[in-house]
Amino acid sequence: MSSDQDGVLRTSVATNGTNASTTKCTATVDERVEFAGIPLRNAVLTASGTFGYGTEFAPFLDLEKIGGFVAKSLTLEPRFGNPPPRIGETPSGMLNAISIENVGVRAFLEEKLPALPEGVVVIASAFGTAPEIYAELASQVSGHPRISGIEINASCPHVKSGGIEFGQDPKLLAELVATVRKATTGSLLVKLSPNVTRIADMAKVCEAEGADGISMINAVQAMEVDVETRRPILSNILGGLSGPAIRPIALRMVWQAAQAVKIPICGVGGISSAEDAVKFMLCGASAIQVGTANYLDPGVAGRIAEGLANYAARHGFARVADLTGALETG
Amino acid sequence: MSSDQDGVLRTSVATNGTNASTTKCTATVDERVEFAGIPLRNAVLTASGTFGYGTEFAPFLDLEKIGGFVAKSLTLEPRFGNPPPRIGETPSGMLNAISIENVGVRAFLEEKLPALPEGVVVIASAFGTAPEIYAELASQVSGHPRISGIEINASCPHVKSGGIEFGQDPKLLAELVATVRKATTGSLLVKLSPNVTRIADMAKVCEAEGADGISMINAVQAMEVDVETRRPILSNILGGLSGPAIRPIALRMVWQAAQAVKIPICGVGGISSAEDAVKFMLCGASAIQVGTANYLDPGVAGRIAEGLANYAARHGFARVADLTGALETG
Amino acid sequence: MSAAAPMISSIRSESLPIRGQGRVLSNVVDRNGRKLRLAVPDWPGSIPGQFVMVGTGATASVPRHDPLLPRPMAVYRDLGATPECRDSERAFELLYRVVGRGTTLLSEAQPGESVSIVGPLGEGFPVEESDAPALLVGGGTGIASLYELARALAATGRSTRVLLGARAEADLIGFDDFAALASEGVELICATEDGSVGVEGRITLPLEAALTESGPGALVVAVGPTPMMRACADMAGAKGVDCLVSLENPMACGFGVCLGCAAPRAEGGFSLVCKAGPVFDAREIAWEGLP
Amino acid sequence: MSAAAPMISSIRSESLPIRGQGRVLSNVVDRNGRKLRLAVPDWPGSIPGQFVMVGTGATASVPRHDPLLPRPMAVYRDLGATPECRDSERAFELLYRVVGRGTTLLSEAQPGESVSIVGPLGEGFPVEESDAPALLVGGGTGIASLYELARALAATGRSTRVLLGARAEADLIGFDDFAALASEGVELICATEDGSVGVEGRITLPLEAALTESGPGALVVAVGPTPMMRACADMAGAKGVDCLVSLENPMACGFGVCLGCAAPRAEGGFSLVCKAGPVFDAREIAWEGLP
Ligand SMILES: Cc1cc2nc3c(=O)[nH]c(=O)nc-3n(C[C@H](O)[C@H](O)[C@H](O)COP(=O)(O)OP(=O)(O)OC[C@H]3O[C@@H](n4cnc5c(N)ncnc54)[C@H](O)[C@@H]3O)c2cc1C
Ligand SMILES: Cc1cc2nc3c(=O)[nH]c(=O)nc-3n(C[C@H](O)[C@H](O)[C@H](O)COP(=O)(O)OP(=O)(O)OC[C@H]3O[C@@H](n4cnc5c(N)ncnc54)[C@H](O)[C@@H]3O)c2cc1C
Ligand SMILES: Cc1cc2nc3c(=O)[nH]c(=O)nc-3n(C[C@H](O)[C@H](O)[C@H](O)COP(=O)(O)O)c2cc1C
Ligand SMILES: Cc1cc2nc3c(=O)[nH]c(=O)nc-3n(C[C@H](O)[C@H](O)[C@H](O)COP(=O)(O)O)c2cc1C
Ligand code: FES
Ligand code: FES
Repeated sequence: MSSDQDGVLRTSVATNGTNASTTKCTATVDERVEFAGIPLRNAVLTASGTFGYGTEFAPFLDLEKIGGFVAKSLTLEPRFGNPPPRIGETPSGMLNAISIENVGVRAFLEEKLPALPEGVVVIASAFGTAPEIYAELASQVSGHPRISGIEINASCPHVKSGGIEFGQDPKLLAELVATVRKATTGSLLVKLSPNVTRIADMAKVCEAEGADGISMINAVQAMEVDVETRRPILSNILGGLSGPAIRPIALRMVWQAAQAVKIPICGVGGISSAEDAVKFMLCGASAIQVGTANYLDPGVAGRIAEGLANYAARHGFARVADLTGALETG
Repeated sequence: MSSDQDGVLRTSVATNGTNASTTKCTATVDERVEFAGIPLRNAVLTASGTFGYGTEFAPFLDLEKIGGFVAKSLTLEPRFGNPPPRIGETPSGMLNAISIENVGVRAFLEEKLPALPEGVVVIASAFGTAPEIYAELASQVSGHPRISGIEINASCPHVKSGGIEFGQDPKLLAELVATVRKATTGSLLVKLSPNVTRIADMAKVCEAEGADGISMINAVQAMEVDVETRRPILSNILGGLSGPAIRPIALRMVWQAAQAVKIPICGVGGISSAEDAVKFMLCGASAIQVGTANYLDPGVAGRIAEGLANYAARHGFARVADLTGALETG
Repeated sequence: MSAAAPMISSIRSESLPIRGQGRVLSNVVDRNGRKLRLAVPDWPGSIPGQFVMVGTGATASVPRHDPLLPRPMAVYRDLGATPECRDSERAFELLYRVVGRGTTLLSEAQPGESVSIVGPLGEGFPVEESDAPALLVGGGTGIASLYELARALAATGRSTRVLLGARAEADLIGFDDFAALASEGVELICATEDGSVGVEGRITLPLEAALTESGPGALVVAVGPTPMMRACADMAGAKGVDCLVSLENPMACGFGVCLGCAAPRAEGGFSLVCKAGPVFDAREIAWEGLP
Repeated sequence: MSAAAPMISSIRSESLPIRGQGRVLSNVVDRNGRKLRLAVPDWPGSIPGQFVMVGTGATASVPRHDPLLPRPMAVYRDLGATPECRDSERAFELLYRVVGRGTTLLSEAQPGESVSIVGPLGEGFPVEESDAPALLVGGGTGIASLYELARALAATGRSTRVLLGARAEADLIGFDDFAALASEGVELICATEDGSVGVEGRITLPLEAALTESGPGALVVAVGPTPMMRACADMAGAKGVDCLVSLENPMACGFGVCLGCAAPRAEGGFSLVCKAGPVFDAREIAWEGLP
C-alpha cells in the first residue's frame, strides 16, 4: 500500500459552472483523503470496468493526478464475456452486459500492473461464484506491493443460491465478506449491488464482517428493447444501467448507508462533474468513483479532482475531506 | 364498470419517428384491450398523481381518446402533503416528495367524479397506513358506477412495521392484498414499489392473494442535493425518481414480473412516446400508464394511443393487444 | 383599510390554456436579461399576471430528455396579432434572466425555431378602478410580471407607479419598455444598490415614501425575490394597505396536477402557486415556510 | 495464396489519440449523407481505417446527458493544415448518414460550433506495394473508410480500384470525392440496385469480374453492411485472395475499456473492434455471431 503524497496542497483558482455565482477565489485546500486505510492524493478514483487496466487512459490523463483507480474485475482464469450486442443507450444512461470479460488475475499481476507508472494507486476488483474464489483472488493480489486494496464485486450470482447475487442477500453477503476478510489483511472494500430492498442492511453486514470500506453502487438491473426488431437490445436480455440517470438513486443509497455505518463509503453512480462528486461527499462519501463518464471524456476524472478542490476552496473548506457528511438537513 | 366502445376500430395511417423506416401503411387495427376485467378503448392509461382528477386535462386532451386514467391516490380524510420544495429535476428524470396530498375520498366521489364526462374510464387509487384503511377506501369507491377499478398504492410505509413499505415486504403485501380483496368484488390492481430485491416475488404475492392486475412501477426512491446551499433539494430529503431515466428499470421489472405471473400487468415508468409504450407491451404489459410525461406535454397520452395503433398496423398486428409479450428473445 | 379587510382574490382568465409550439420571432439581449418573442397559433391571450410553461430551448429535432421539465415564465408583453404573425398566430414576449440550464438553452433559441408552450396558466391580478394609486414593485425576474398590469391599471385611469429595484442598472431588465409606458401614464421609479440609476439603496425606500404620501386606499403589488416581497408586504401591512404578490415556486406541470408548487398558507395547509396563484394576497402566505 | 495463408494484421498508428473539441468548418449535404469538416487543435493525423468518437451534436453550452454516448465515425479525409486552420489546428472530414438521434443532432452542428472528439482510434489498414491490384469495396456508411486507403494504396503505385455499391445513386455518399481520385490513379466502379449509376445490381458482380481478371496476389477490402462484407469475404476466400474488412459495432468508449464492441472470433472468444480493429482479416471473424 503506497501512495505518492507530493504536491497535494493545491493552490486552486476557483472557476464556476454555468449555475454558480461569479465569485472567484484563491485558496489552499488539502486535497488528500484517506479511504479505508488507503491514503489517496485526492478523493477521485475511477470505477471498475470503466478504466480498463489504467494504461489505456495514459494518452488522455495524467494518472498521477487522480486518487487512483479500481481495475476491471478479475476472475481466477481469463474470461470472455457475453456475445454482442453488449451495450446500448437509454435516456441519460447506458446499459451493459459485458459479464466480466478480463485477462485473469495472473496476467493482471504479471503484465498489466508492471506497465503502470509508479505512484498510481491501484485497487483490484475480485469476482467469483463462491466465497472461496473471492478469497483466493484476494490472497493472490493483496501481497502485491502495487496493490493498495481489494474491492469485492458482490454483484455476482451465487452458484449455489439459484442466481441470487451475493450483494442481494444479507446472509450470503456476510459469508462472502467474512471469508475474504480472513484471506487478506489489506484494505478490503465491498462493492454493493443497488438491486436490494434495504441498502443500509447490506452496508451494516459489511461493517459487521470487517470490511474497511464500501463502494456503492454497481449498475442498476435494467432492460431496453428495439421496437423495430422487437428484440432486447442486449444479447443477455438484462443488463446494468449506469450513467447520470442513476445518480439520484446512488446518492440516496450512499446517504442511507452513511446513516447506518461508520466505515467509509466510496460513492459511485452517474458522476460526471465535480458538482456531482460534491453531492456524494456531502451525503457521506469519503471518496468517489467515476464510471461511465470516462467513456464520454477520458480526461474527466482529472477535471473532477480539480473541480472538487475548487469547490472546497470556494466554500471555505480547508480540506476536501471536510466535505464528507457536510450536508445540512435541519 | 362501464366503457364506451364506439369507434374503436381505427384506420391508422402510420407515420414514422426519426429512427423508423420510411414505410407508410394503412391498416385497420383493433385498439381495444381488456385489462384486469376492465374493457378499455385503448391500452393507454395515465398514472396516479400525474393526471389530477382528470378535468385538469380537458383543455389539452379529449379524455375519451385515451383508455382511461388512474386518479390521484386517495386517503380517507383530505390530506396535505410535504412542505416545499417538493420537486426537482435530475438527468432525464424528476424527483418528487408530494406525500399524497389529496381531497379525500368523499370529495372525490361527490365533487371530482361528477365533473367528468360520461364514458371516461376512471380507476381510483387508495393509500393508507394499515390494510383496513385500504379496505375501507376500496369499499367506499368500488360500488360507484363511475369507478372501473381500484389501484392499491402499496408504496406507503406501514405504520406498525417501522417504516418499511407494504410493497417492500412480501408478507405485508400479502396481508394488504388479501384484506382489500375481501372488501371489493371490483377490479383490483396493485401498484408495486420498485424498491425491492425481487420484483417477481411481489408480483406472485399479488396473484396469489387474488389481485386482478398489477401496475408497475411506482417512483424509484432517490435523492438530489443542491451544492450551493449544501441541502437536499427536497424538504423531505428523500423522494421518488420518475421520468425517462427510470424507464429501463421499469421495463426490466415488467419483464421479470410477466415471466412470473399470469395476471395482467400495466406498465408504468418513463413512458413518453408510443415507442416506449410498445416496449412495455412487448415485455408483457397488457396496458400502460403515462406519468411524468403528462407534465411536459399534457396532450401526450392521446398521441401515444394513436402511435400505438400505428405501430401495430405497421408491424402487421391486427390487434394492439397482440403486442403483449411479443418480444423475441430466441 | 384594516388588517381584517377581506383578502383580495386573484382573477381567473376566461380563456382556456393551450399547448403548442411558439415560433421564435426574436430572442435578444435586454441588459442582463433577454427578451424572447414568440408567435403561437391560436394563442388565446392572457390577463396580467398569467404565465406559460416554456420548453427548455428550441424544440429538438429528436427527443431529448435532459433537461426534462418545462420552466414557468410570466407573459411579459401580450402583443396580439403583430405584423409578423401568420394565420391564427398571436405574439407575446417573455423577459427572462439566464440562471441555469433551462434558461441558458432558451437563450440559444434562434428565430425560426420552435419553443414548446403550455398556457396561459394561473390566475392574474385584479385590475380595478380607484382614486388611490397603485404601486407596482418589481425586482429580479419578477419585473416581467408587472408590464401588462401597469398598462391595464393605467388604462382604468388609476394613478400607476412602477418601482423597480436592482443591484445595478444592468439588472433592471425591461427598463426601456417600462420607461416608454410614460406615454400611457405609467410613472417609473428606480432604485439601485450601487446608485447607478435612480435612488441609491433598496426599492423599499421609494415605496415607503410613496405609501406615506398616498394614504389608505392604495394598492401595493410586489413581485421579485422573496425577501423583497416580504418587506413590501410588511410595509403595506403596517400602513393598512393591500398587498398582492406573485410567487415564483419551481413547477413541473403548471396546471395543478403535480402538486409540486405548493406554497404554505398563513391559515395552514398549502396553495398551489400555479392554480390558486401565482398572484396572492400577501396575507395568505406563510412567508416563513417558503424555501 | 492458400486458405492457410497467414492472417493480415491491422496496423497500429504511431500517434497517440487526443481528446479535444473540433471546430466545425462546414457541415454540408452530400447526396443522402453529410460531410462534416472539423479543425481540431493538435490533431495528430490518422492512418487509413482509423476512426474518432464524436459527440452527438454541437457541444452544449450546459451539460446535457441525453443522448449520452459518443458515436464512432471513420476519418473520411485527413486534410492536415488547411487554410481555415488556426495555430495547432489540423482539419479532417467525416462522411456520415443520418440514421438516428446522434447523427441527427450532428447534422445540426453549425460552422463555428464545437463537436467533441476523441481520436484517432483503432488500428488501420496495411498499405503495401504490390503488382496485384487492390479492390476496395464500399457500401452504406462503410464508404467513408475507403477514401484515405485508396489514396495511400494508389500512392504506392499499386493498381487501386474502388467499387461502391448502393441501392440508388443518392446513396453513393462521397461519390464526387472518389471520382476526383482518378487524378491520383484510383479507378472508380459503381453498382446500383436500380441501375441509376454504373452496373445494375449488387457490387459483388463487378467484384467477381475484377477478381477473375486480377489473379491470386490481389487484395480485397470490404467495408459496409455485414451481409455485403460477408459476401465479399466468401468470394475472395473462394479465389484464395486476402480480404480485409472494417466492422461497425456499436461502441461506448472507442479505446478498449468498456468491452462493449466485442466481435466474435472464428477461433473462439472475442476481439475488441475499437482496439484490435476496426480492420480485421475477414477470416478472423465468426460472421454468424455478429448481430
Ligand atoms: C409563475 C412564475 C413566473 C416566472 N416568470 C419568470 C419570468 O418572467 N422571467 C424569468 O426570468 N423567470 C421567471 N420565473 C423564474 C423561472 O421559472 C426560473 O428562473 C427558471 O425556471 C430557472 O430555470 P433554469 O433551468 O435556468 O435554472 P435551474 O437550473 O432550474 O436553476 C438554477 C437556479 O435557479 C433557481 N430556480 C429554479 N427554479 C426557479 C424558480 N421557479 N424561480 C426562481 N428561481 C428558480 C434554482 O434554485 C437555481 O439556483 C418565473 C417563475 C414562476 C414560478
Ligand atoms: C469504427 C466505426 C466507424 C464508423 N464510421 C462511420 C462513418 O464514417 N460514417 C457513418 O455515417 N457511420 C459510421 N459508423 C456508424 C455510426 O457510428 C452509426 O451510424 C451511428 O453511431 C448511429 O448513431 P445514431 O445516434 O444516429 O443512431 P442510433 O439512434 O444510435 O441508432 C439508429 C440506428 O442505427 C443503428 N446503429 C447504431 N449504431 C450503429 C453502428 N455503430 N453501425 C451501424 N448502425 C448502427 C441502430 O441499430 C439503429 O437502427 C461507424 C461505426 C463504427 C463502429
Ligand atoms: C461497461 C461497464 C462495465 C462494468 N464492469 C464492472 C466490473 O467489472 N466490476 C464492477 O465492480 N463494476 C463494473 N461496472 C460498474 C461500474 O463500476 C459502476 O459501479 C457503475 O457503472 C455505476 O457508475 P457510473 O454510473 O459512474 O458508471 C461496469 C460498468 C460499465 C458501464
Ligand atoms: C409528482 C408525482 C406524484 C405522484 N403521485 C402518485 C400517487 O399519488 N399515487 C401513485 O400511485 N403514484 C404516484 N406517482 C407515481 C406515478 O404514478 C408513476 O408510478 C411514476 O411516476 C413512474 O411513472 P413515470 O416515470 O411515467 O412518471 C406520482 C409521481 C409523480 C411524479
Ligand atoms: S406546478 Fe404542478 S401543481 Fe403547480
Ligand atoms: S468501444 Fe469500448 S472497448 Fe471498444
